[in-house]
Amino acid sequence: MATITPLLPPAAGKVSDDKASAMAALESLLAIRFFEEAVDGMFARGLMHGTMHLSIGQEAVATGVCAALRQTDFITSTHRGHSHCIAKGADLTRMMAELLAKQTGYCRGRGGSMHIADAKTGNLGANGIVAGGIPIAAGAALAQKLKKTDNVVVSFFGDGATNEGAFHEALNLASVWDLPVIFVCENNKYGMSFSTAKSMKVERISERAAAYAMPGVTVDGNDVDAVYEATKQAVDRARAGQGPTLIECVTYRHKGHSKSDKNLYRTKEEIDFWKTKDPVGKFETLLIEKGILTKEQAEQITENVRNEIRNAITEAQAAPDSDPAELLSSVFRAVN
Amino acid sequence: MATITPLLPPAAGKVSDDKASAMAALESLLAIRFFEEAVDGMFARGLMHGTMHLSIGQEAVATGVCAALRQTDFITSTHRGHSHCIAKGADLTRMMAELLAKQTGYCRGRGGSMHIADAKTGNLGANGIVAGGIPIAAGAALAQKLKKTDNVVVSFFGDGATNEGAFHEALNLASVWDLPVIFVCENNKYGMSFSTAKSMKVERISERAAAYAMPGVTVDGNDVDAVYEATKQAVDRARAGQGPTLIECVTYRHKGHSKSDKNLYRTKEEIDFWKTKDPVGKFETLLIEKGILTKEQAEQITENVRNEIRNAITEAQAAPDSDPAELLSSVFRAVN
Amino acid sequence: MSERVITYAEAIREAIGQAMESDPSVFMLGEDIGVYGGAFGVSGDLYHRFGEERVRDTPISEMGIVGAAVGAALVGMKPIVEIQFSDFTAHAMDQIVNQAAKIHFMLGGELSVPMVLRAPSGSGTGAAAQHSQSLETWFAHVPGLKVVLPSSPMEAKGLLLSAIDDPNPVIVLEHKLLYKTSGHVPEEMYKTPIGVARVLREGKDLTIVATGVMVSRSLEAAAQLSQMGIEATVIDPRTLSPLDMGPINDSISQTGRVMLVQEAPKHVGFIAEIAARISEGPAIYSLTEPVKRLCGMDVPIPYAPQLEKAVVPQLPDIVSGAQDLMRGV
Amino acid sequence: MSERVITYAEAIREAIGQAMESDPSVFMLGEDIGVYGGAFGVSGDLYHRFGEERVRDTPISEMGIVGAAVGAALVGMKPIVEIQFSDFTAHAMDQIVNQAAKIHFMLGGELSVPMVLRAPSGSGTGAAAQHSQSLETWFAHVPGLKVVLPSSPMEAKGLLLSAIDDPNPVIVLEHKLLYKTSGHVPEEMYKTPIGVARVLREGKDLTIVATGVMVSRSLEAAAQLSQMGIEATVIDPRTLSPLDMGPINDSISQTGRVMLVQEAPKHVGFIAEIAARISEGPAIYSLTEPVKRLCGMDVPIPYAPQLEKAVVPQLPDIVSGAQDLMRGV
Ligand SMILES: Cc1ncc(C[n+]2csc(CCOP(=O)(O)OP(=O)(O)O)c2C)c(N)n1
Ligand SMILES: Cc1ncc(C[n+]2csc(CCOP(=O)(O)OP(=O)(O)O)c2C)c(N)n1
Ligand SMILES: [Mg+2]
Ligand SMILES: [Mg+2]
Repeated sequence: MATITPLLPPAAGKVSDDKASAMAALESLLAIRFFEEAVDGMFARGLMHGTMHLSIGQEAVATGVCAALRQTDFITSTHRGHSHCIAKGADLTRMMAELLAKQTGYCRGRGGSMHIADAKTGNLGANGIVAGGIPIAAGAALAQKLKKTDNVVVSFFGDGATNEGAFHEALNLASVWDLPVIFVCENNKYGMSFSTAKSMKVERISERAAAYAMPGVTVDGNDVDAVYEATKQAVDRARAGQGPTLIECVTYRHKGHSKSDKNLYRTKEEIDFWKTKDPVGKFETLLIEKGILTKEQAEQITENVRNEIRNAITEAQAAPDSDPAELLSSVFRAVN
Repeated sequence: MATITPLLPPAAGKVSDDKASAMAALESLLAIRFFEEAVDGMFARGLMHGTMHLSIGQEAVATGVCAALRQTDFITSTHRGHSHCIAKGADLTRMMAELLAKQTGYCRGRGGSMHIADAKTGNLGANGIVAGGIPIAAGAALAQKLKKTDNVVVSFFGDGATNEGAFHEALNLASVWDLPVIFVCENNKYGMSFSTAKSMKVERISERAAAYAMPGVTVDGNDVDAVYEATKQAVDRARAGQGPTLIECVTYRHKGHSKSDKNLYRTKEEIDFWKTKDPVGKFETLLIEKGILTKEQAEQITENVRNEIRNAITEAQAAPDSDPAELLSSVFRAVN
Repeated sequence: MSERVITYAEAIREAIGQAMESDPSVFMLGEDIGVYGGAFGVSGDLYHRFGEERVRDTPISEMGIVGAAVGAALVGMKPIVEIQFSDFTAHAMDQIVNQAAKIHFMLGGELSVPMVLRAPSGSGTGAAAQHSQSLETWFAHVPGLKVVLPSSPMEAKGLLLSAIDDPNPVIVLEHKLLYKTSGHVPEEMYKTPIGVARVLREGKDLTIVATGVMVSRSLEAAAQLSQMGIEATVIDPRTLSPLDMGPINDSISQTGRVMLVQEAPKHVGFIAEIAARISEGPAIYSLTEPVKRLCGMDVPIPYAPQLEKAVVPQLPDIVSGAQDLMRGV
Repeated sequence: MSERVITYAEAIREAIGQAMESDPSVFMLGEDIGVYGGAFGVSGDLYHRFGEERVRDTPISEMGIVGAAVGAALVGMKPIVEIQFSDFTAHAMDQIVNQAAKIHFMLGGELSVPMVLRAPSGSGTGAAAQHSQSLETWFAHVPGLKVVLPSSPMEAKGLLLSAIDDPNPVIVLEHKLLYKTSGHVPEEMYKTPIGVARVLREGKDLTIVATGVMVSRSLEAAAQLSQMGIEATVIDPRTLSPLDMGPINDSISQTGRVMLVQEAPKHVGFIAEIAARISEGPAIYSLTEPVKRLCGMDVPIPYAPQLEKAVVPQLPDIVSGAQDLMRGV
């Protein structure tokens, strides 16, 4: 079992103002980054199977959003879901075990990267279907309303997902039913190879909120504080029964869409430009500048997180492979 | 064969300013009204089968829209499609024959009210699936672009249809591809029993156009002139390659949703209020007031249209029933 | 004491009402199920009894509402979705098949989707090709879904109560022509087990296996056949997934002849699975005649009444099909 | 002269390129088919050859793009839609089934929908349950659709050219594992007829009928079996709808034994239709053993390589299945 300090909201103001909150956020950013760099490497060396979608460059979104959530809140995630999963508090070993197709993985090796879920931390699952999780999030939020809890649900999805009918139907339901759900669009400017400039005519995806008379905001998705603040507001609204919000987080993925991407659709200049806006380095620098952390403390955190990832790999590799014998009996939950 | 004078645009200005255009529009309004009153009656007397959805009260939409179209332009229609079909120029006898399940009907008795299409007048078909015709309209418009014609496509649909994913996906495609298509929403305030007040939070459906950076306008759907003018503008834009428009026509259906509707979801006062805004009477009165027609001429037109409908019924009733023997060979078009 | 007789629609409504009374996590959502009472009148007064929160009218967005049901089920609710016509499930196939059916398995077993999806199925109302399909084959083929086709008021209530109680997604395809048919239905809550076929009539000459509205039609046919001296066993699988072949195999071992009757188009339809299982044995050894399928024609359902009747098996078709089978033609 | 050998993906690309050259109404639309060249590299350089108008990248909206194809086809174009993974057709079932398949019939015959929908199908790439299904059963059951499953580069080109020429909607399910396999493909445009099965190998002992990727696997198995003295006929139906039973019946009349192999889950899968047709005769009279089906397990496709292999028939399964059939177990 390998975990990092759970995210927690600042006592007041920004994440970067509050030492405990800021340190946890830095851990989260680093854990996502190192986890994905590790799996990228293992993939390249043929140690991993299937395909996978990395969020390297997008870590501030999941981190900023989940800093505003409680463990009892829920999320739905995407094919590019490692960051959401980690930020919501998943066990890194079980995640790694899943990618390595182990019996101890979150899905017992049945799901892989695109299907990790974690009931304990309220992660209702990554999803291989673009926009597939959005109506599910609305439904989980409807359940909160019916059960009269004050939990909220966050649905993560990409820019490309907002062109799917599922996005439209789910936002409309959430709107007319005043559901406690926050729609978080990670606009990384491309849906696979197709740029938002070509896939939609709106300037900002948050403009689409108006079609549901729902607040829509656009924030710098590489800025933990900005993401946190927008989420906090939306969460407060949702908990107060005031309904959903659409938050667009503008960000960028440094890596290709998936392992088979030749990056023919974007320029080296564009990628390099965005690397200068790297959310992880940016947040670390900010904390040091603000005097929240010393450089040494930051290095220490970095080293600790690296170790956690190493542990996760070691533990996961030692686990037994997933077991074909139990497949047929696993399709249905047994009727009592 | 029973037809009415084809709709035609006014030489300039409003439909109600131009005698030929106005007379044709009045014929269209009356033909829709009398056709539907006739089938309503036949239905009640058990002479008709299946179900059907009447546009009584909504005649000005199809009439105003189609007055701005050429015969070579296309439409896609809905379950509530008689008005579109008639306004686009269909043969009333073949329509009536279809409802009577005759071999001479538009669909040879295979489709009935919800599936009438007419290749000759560019009617690509009514549709039993709410919003089903909207992506089809986008595709027909894409074909116009690829073939470099200057034809446009109009897609008719209801308020309820705008909550379907198909609406969203189709409007987005039309937007990003600058397609020559006009989306005409007949907002009759209810999708079956569910009011727009409950099914969406926007005040005006035309606000949804902004999600596709597309012009959106709302007009009085009981006013032929208003509908015509908005359509004309949109058609001009579309023919000029400037892309799609969403037009919301606010109107009301006097009858229930379908034959099995008990009208539990709206008040008698509301229905009565809207009957005072009847588009047919309103247009006739306007023409007489403006001196475009005399009362006598209007009565004459009314009588002529009534006769056409009577002819349609007589001719249709005399036709042979549709033939089961040809069914199996009708599923596929023969390969040359 | 005379037995209480209610309609199929009433039986369904009673099941839902009782489930909602006894379990606060049960709720309904669908188009026009509120004050309208449902397109086929199934939800009726439930809206007035349980209120708009638990009998939830939805905008027209099938994918969204099925997805919402999946999400609610994932966090412990027991949604019952009504899709107004089963044909519109075409819009929700992603949520049904790629989400609901797979989540329990694919996500490793911790989560599950205790959801019921009900939809009126079948032809016979002059509603034409987009409102008359029998799509059970699609669902029955998907691992992770249970599929039931109640053929009488009694089954309608009992199967639905089992479906609501099941921790897995269950597709309940009701038949439009059955809604107004009546039969005895106990007032108390009872469950008809999912995965158990029912033998409705026993006869020594041939075995008729029928689904949905074809069950009552086959029973009528069997009565007529009996007048002619032909005694048919009639079996209703009730559950298409999982499928109970036991009674079918047993009966064939007695009769040696089997006729499979479904409304859906013949080609690659559900009933082919029963033929396939027979062909794999052991029942094949008992056959004295080839298997006979009597199915819908491979055409979309037409509007005209005489066309619509022509494309699905009617009572006389079942009678003459059985006679042909007895004569070995 | 040596025969030209190209891959399955190249054969498909060549067919599309030739069709686009010879007919200006042919165009492609789909996600990432432009500069990216398609998720499986099928469209490749077509974008550069024909431009972005005719090789049209789309937003992620499967229902919309299939609907757009239907609309374009209705007014005389010949669209070829690529759905990135066949699993995502779940989003487009309304347009495929309720619109494309029914329009010609339901609207009375004047209009038709000459559209091709291509999609990569099947498991074997570690992409898990939502990216690995074999959904041919759904489409094959729908009147108004033609369904083809090319099993080699040669068929891929020939069947696709027939599909493009067909005035009706044709679903072409390609198999992901075949894209990189090679074989002889003539350079000229040729058509493999839709509705004609192919006998790939003749043997007297048993008949193997296989679809999709199971065809080549069955051929390999037949080669191994031959080493063991068992001679198998291998038949590829190629077209699931319409289905050509002639060669299958003929072969069974010679061998008396039949094994049906598909990747899709067994329950209510396409191959049951072949078993059903056999059970209805005449082939049933030739059987010396019950029919044997070798199919995917009734589970969603899992991610782990060993699990994924375990749930669909592999070469040794086919070999041992045939041996079992020969031994009558
Ligand atoms: C319904 C559906 N369509 C297409 C795909 C293939 N696909 C997977 S990810 C992806 C791009 C998604 O873009 P976006 O929503 O922007 O998310 P990002 O990958 O950029 O994080 C595509 C097309 C899919 N998985 N599901
Ligand atoms: C996909 C789909 N869902 C539901 C229905 C059932 N239905 C038919 S018409 C209708 C209401 C449509 O409302 P709207 O779009 O406003 O059109 P109107 O009937 O008011 O003209 C409904 C729910 C359908 N035919 N198709
Ligand atoms: Mg993106
Ligand atoms: Mg309406």
